[in-house]
Amino acid sequence: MKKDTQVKLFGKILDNPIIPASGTFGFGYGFADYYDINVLGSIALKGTTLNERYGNPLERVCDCPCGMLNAIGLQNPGIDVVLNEELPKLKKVYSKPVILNIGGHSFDEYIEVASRVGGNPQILCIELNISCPNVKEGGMQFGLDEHLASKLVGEIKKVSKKPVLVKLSPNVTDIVKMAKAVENAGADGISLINTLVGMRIDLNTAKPVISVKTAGYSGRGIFPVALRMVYQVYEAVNIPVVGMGGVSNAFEVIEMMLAGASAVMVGTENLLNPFASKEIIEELPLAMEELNIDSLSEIIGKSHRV
Amino acid sequence: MKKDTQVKLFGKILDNPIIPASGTFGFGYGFADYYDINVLGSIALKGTTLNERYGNPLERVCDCPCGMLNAIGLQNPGIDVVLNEELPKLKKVYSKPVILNIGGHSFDEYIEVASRVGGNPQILCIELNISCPNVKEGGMQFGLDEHLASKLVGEIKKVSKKPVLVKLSPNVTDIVKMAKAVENAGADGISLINTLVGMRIDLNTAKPVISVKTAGYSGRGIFPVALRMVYQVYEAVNIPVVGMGGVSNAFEVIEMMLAGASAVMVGTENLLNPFASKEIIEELPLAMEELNIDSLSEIIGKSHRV
Amino acid sequence: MKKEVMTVVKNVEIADKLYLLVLSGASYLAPGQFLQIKVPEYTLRRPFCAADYDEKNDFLSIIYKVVGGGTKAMTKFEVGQKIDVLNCLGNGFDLSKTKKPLLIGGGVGIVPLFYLAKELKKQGHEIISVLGYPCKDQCFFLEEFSKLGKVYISTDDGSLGVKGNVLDILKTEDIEYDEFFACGPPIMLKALSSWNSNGQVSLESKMGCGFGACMGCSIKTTKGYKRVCKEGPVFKIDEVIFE
Amino acid sequence: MKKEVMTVVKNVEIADKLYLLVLSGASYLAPGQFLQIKVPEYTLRRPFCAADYDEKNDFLSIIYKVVGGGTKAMTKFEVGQKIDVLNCLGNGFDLSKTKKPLLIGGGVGIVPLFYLAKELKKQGHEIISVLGYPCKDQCFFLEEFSKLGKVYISTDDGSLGVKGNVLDILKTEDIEYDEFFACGPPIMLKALSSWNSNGQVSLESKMGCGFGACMGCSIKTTKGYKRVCKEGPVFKIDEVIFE
Ligand SMILES: Cc1cc2nc3c(=O)[nH]c(=O)nc-3n(C[C@H](O)[C@H](O)[C@H](O)COP(=O)(O)OP(=O)(O)OC[C@H]3O[C@@H](n4cnc5c(N)ncnc54)[C@H](O)[C@@H]3O)c2cc1C
Ligand SMILES: Cc1cc2nc3c(=O)[nH]c(=O)nc-3n(C[C@H](O)[C@H](O)[C@H](O)COP(=O)(O)OP(=O)(O)OC[C@H]3O[C@@H](n4cnc5c(N)ncnc54)[C@H](O)[C@@H]3O)c2cc1C
Ligand SMILES: Cc1cc2nc3c(=O)[nH]c(=O)nc-3n(C[C@H](O)[C@H](O)[C@H](O)COP(=O)(O)O)c2cc1C
Ligand SMILES: Cc1cc2nc3c(=O)[nH]c(=O)nc-3n(C[C@H](O)[C@H](O)[C@H](O)COP(=O)(O)O)c2cc1C
Ligand code: FES
Ligand code: FES
Repeated sequence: MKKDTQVKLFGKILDNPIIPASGTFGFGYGFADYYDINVLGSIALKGTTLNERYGNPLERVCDCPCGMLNAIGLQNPGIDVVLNEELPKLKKVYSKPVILNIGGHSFDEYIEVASRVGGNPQILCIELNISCPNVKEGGMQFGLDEHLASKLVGEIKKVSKKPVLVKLSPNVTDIVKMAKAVENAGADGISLINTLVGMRIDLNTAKPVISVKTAGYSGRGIFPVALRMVYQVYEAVNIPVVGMGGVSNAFEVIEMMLAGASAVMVGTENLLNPFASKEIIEELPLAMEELNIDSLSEIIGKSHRV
Repeated sequence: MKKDTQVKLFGKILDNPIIPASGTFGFGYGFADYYDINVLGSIALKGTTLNERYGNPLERVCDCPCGMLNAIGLQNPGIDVVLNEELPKLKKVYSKPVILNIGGHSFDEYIEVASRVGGNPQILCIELNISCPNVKEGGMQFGLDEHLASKLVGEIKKVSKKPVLVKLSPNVTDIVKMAKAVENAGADGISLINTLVGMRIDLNTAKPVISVKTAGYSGRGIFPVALRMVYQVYEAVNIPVVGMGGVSNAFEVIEMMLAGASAVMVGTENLLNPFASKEIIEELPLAMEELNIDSLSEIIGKSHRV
Repeated sequence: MKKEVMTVVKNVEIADKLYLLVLSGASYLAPGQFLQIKVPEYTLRRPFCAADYDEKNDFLSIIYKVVGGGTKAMTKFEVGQKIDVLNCLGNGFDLSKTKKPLLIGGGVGIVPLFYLAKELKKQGHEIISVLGYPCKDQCFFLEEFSKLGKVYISTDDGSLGVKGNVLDILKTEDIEYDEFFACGPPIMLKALSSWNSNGQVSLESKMGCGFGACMGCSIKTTKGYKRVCKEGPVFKIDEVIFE
Repeated sequence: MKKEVMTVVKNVEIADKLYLLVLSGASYLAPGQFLQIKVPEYTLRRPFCAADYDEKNDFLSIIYKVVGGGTKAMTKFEVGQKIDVLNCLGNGFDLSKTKKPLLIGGGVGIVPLFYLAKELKKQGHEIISVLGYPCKDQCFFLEEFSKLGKVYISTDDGSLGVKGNVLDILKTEDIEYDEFFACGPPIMLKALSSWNSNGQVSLESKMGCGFGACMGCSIKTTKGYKRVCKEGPVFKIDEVIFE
């Protein structure tokens, strides 16, 4: 039987729920050398700030048995270059609307970036990253304090012509409180989770491997935490939830959707296997067959209803 | 060269830093059927409450790619049985002092348990579990609120004849704040981390696998988070830190100690391999040799000094 | 409990989603005891009863049904592959008191009864088995059981034997026995328990360790809390408190 | 970038903690390009330069030094084992402009220079190499380099050749060349850069992906930020901003 993998996000139909996560897919077009990226439901672009940024000093990635650490620190060419150069390059090889992930260090920077986006039709929504643990002067602070977060979301909503997906940090005592705060402030959707704060120490030098010591932990090891948060947030809010964190195969995509995800982002797995997102999309109908699922959109949040 | 694996905890010398973590080693004597458990530095006993408890309904454990979920809910025979039956049974096969882990649902229960412990010489210290995510009526609440936590620690210190090791929950925004709060309230040491709150959903039924839905996530997948918290807490407090979370080999023990752990607990790994703690103890001198370490006690917190 | 490295001798599908796995290098374990198999990419071991044990070759057989990720991954075990196993777990059936045993099995629960039947036969007992399967295509060990003694069969859809379940047989046929030995889905065991209380049942429960350390598998009994993996998996049916 | 399954043909220790790994089933990659090897139990792939490539057999050789957990685990690779590899990564050396090349290598950095030397020789160039090793026992490829042309050697402890490093040779010997090709520890490359600016260097950096997606490996250059894995690992030495 034909399997229906379509889902809806902010009124737009995605061919499937698979979206490479921000920071693990560059600005997308690089992967077009490896496969036809038009199979992807959408793409979340690398976190973009007002001005060009190099990010943190090396080393800024590190291995963990069940994932990786990163402290890139938002390397990106700045919003104007992204809008005027990167998006057009991507348009040549990807015909669908994408998710523009924005980062910042201050209210003003976030607001300025969001307002420059304008009504660009190539953009499905902006994803407001208030959870980057790798930027000293702000970033995650917004994601740890519900008052700061809702104030920021409120300001962004005033200037944004696009739906605003707010990306939450898992490094909080009460994720539900954060989710409700940003919903009340006008968020159109919530994506989670960003990375957990982690660390590794080099046994030979006894120093932290990462230059800035702590870093964001992502990959398979965070899946159970991510799933729990998606479940809890879905139950608490009335806006769509985009789930991510450690997803590495089609069964985990389905598990995220049962917990409440309207779409699922795949991050670290793209770095380990450049074909991961494509392969997951190909596995989806087979997994649906095995589990007797005909339509993905119908299973969103099903675990709350059985 | 002879490798020195001794460490000191609360004035007592442990032959090595390896301590099976609470809840993963029962009351210890069961493992004496498999090997001579006297090789262990110490043993942390299963969380003990005032009265006998069955815990949560089944299912209360579940697999994850990088670890496991548990929601045992503190099954134990109650403090009196532990003191009068379990400890004597353990004494026959283990000659060293052990760590009595206590759980509770109210101030009164914790205090009553702690006071019944008395000056029992078989007990090295009590470990105050204020971080169990699996007990509805209290447990973790104490570990998420610094005021509750410090109030509880203060009360326990009044009645306890033994050093008090306070076991913190990682499910907080600011672990350093929690650590400082319990240190100021008189804690003699801090152990961390307890489990992260996680979840899995059964794809066949669409229901959460665990009866009480969310559960504690432990095992290799939590190591980077645990290491980060041990590092941060060591830097902030002046009492010993006992590290745990996902430790599965001697190199990870050393990494925990470089981050600041005076001793290292091994949890989930004992369940996957009943000989794990013993094997790690055997590997330790070899790993020290490989890394040019002569004495373990000298490397405690070394990553803060290089 | 013994930690053993076993070698895959055979791993074949014997009915839809039902596999026979034969492992060599296994120590003797008693009927009703179980093992915990480490499956690559999975963390917790998966528990399985011994379906048969061949002392001459140290061969241990299990029959497993594919129900999720772990058992699906087990179908990839290749002949010659080394498997990390905890063997000789749990208590096993108590064969010391019965004079006239009756075996009652449902679905995959039939697995441990075959090894039990062979052992009982060896001890000189007559073997009577009441076996319930979902349907004819899912029947396994039928011939083997028939060779050992009398067999009554039920299937859910009536495609073989009596249409219904093992209780339907027990209530209509007048089978003589002093103690029964049962294994099967919880609903069957619960029904059995209200039908007759002189028997032993082998229970299942998700397991964290399999050797008594984690309390992941505890059940309530009339004699307090007991661990399926340690005090069980075999219990006297009248002790078990079915929820 | 090509995702390939390669088979281990050889994995032997050639000096203390230094291993030669030969893999079959590899596509052609250019000198200076690298591969990313998936090591069991480790998440991120480990990057290694091609030390040699044999087109007839599709054999790819790498030389790796055991420095941590991943490389230690690689010593367990068995002949016949299948390895998951990303091949043909990075840019490789630009051989189009040199008329009289000079190869300068330090430690494991000598690895990619051997393959480069063979390729340059094929193109008709005379090969002159300046190689720095920690000590005599850690020397590898010496004979091979000697067969290709003139070799200058330094060792840190003076156990072979000049006592000191490659700079000590370069500053005393008067070697004629138009462009150098260097690989070695950062400190050597930095020293080289202040000595002479007409050359190419192959850099190292911890890698998240190896194919340009994560920005984990970016360095600062005079022409902006560049990814070691994508725009590199070979850069013009005068472009690199050494920290
Ligand atoms: C003492 C004892 C003895 C036993 N003896 C036997 C025996 O002899 N024979 C026997 O067959 N069983 C036996 N069992 C039961 C057996 O242990 C379980 O069936 C087995 O552990 C299930 O493992 P699993 O990973 O396949 O499924 P589970 O551990 O139940 O995991 C299922 C998980 O897989 C996921 N999932 C579902 N479908 C898929 C899919 N298609 N692909 C990927 N993931 C999926 C689900 O989300 C679910 O979380 C016994 C159990 C016990 C306790
Ligand atoms: C483009 C490029 C080309 C390269 N080419 C080569 C090459 O040709 N040859 C070559 O040798 N290298 C080469 N390298 C370097 C090589 O990639 C690294 O040496 C390798 O990735 C190190 O992996 P590792 O896991 O052993 O060590 P790391 O990734 O550095 O990990 C070390 C970790 O292991 C832990 N550790 C330390 N000691 C031990 C121990 N004894 N047991 C367990 N854990 C321990 C430490 O805590 C540390 O965190 C290249 C690198 C790049 C970027
Ligand atoms: C190398 C790397 C870079 C990342 N950069 C960003 C970023 O720029 N913006 C952002 O919102 N998230 C960023 N993330 C977080 C991911 O988008 C994702 O939330 C997280 O990695 C969890 O998903 P995963 O486990 O599938 O990787 C980054 C993650 C990685 C591994
Ligand atoms: C099955 C199980 C039961 C546990 N029970 C307790 C307990 O009773 N008291 C407690 O303080 N911690 C308990 N824990 C937490 C562990 O002691 C430890 O903090 C945690 O599992 C992290 O370490 P690990 O990753 O090495 O397992 C339990 C953990 C598991 C897996
Ligand atoms: S499974 Fe751990 S006690 Fe039974
Ligand atoms: S390693 Fe990922 S961009 Fe270079």
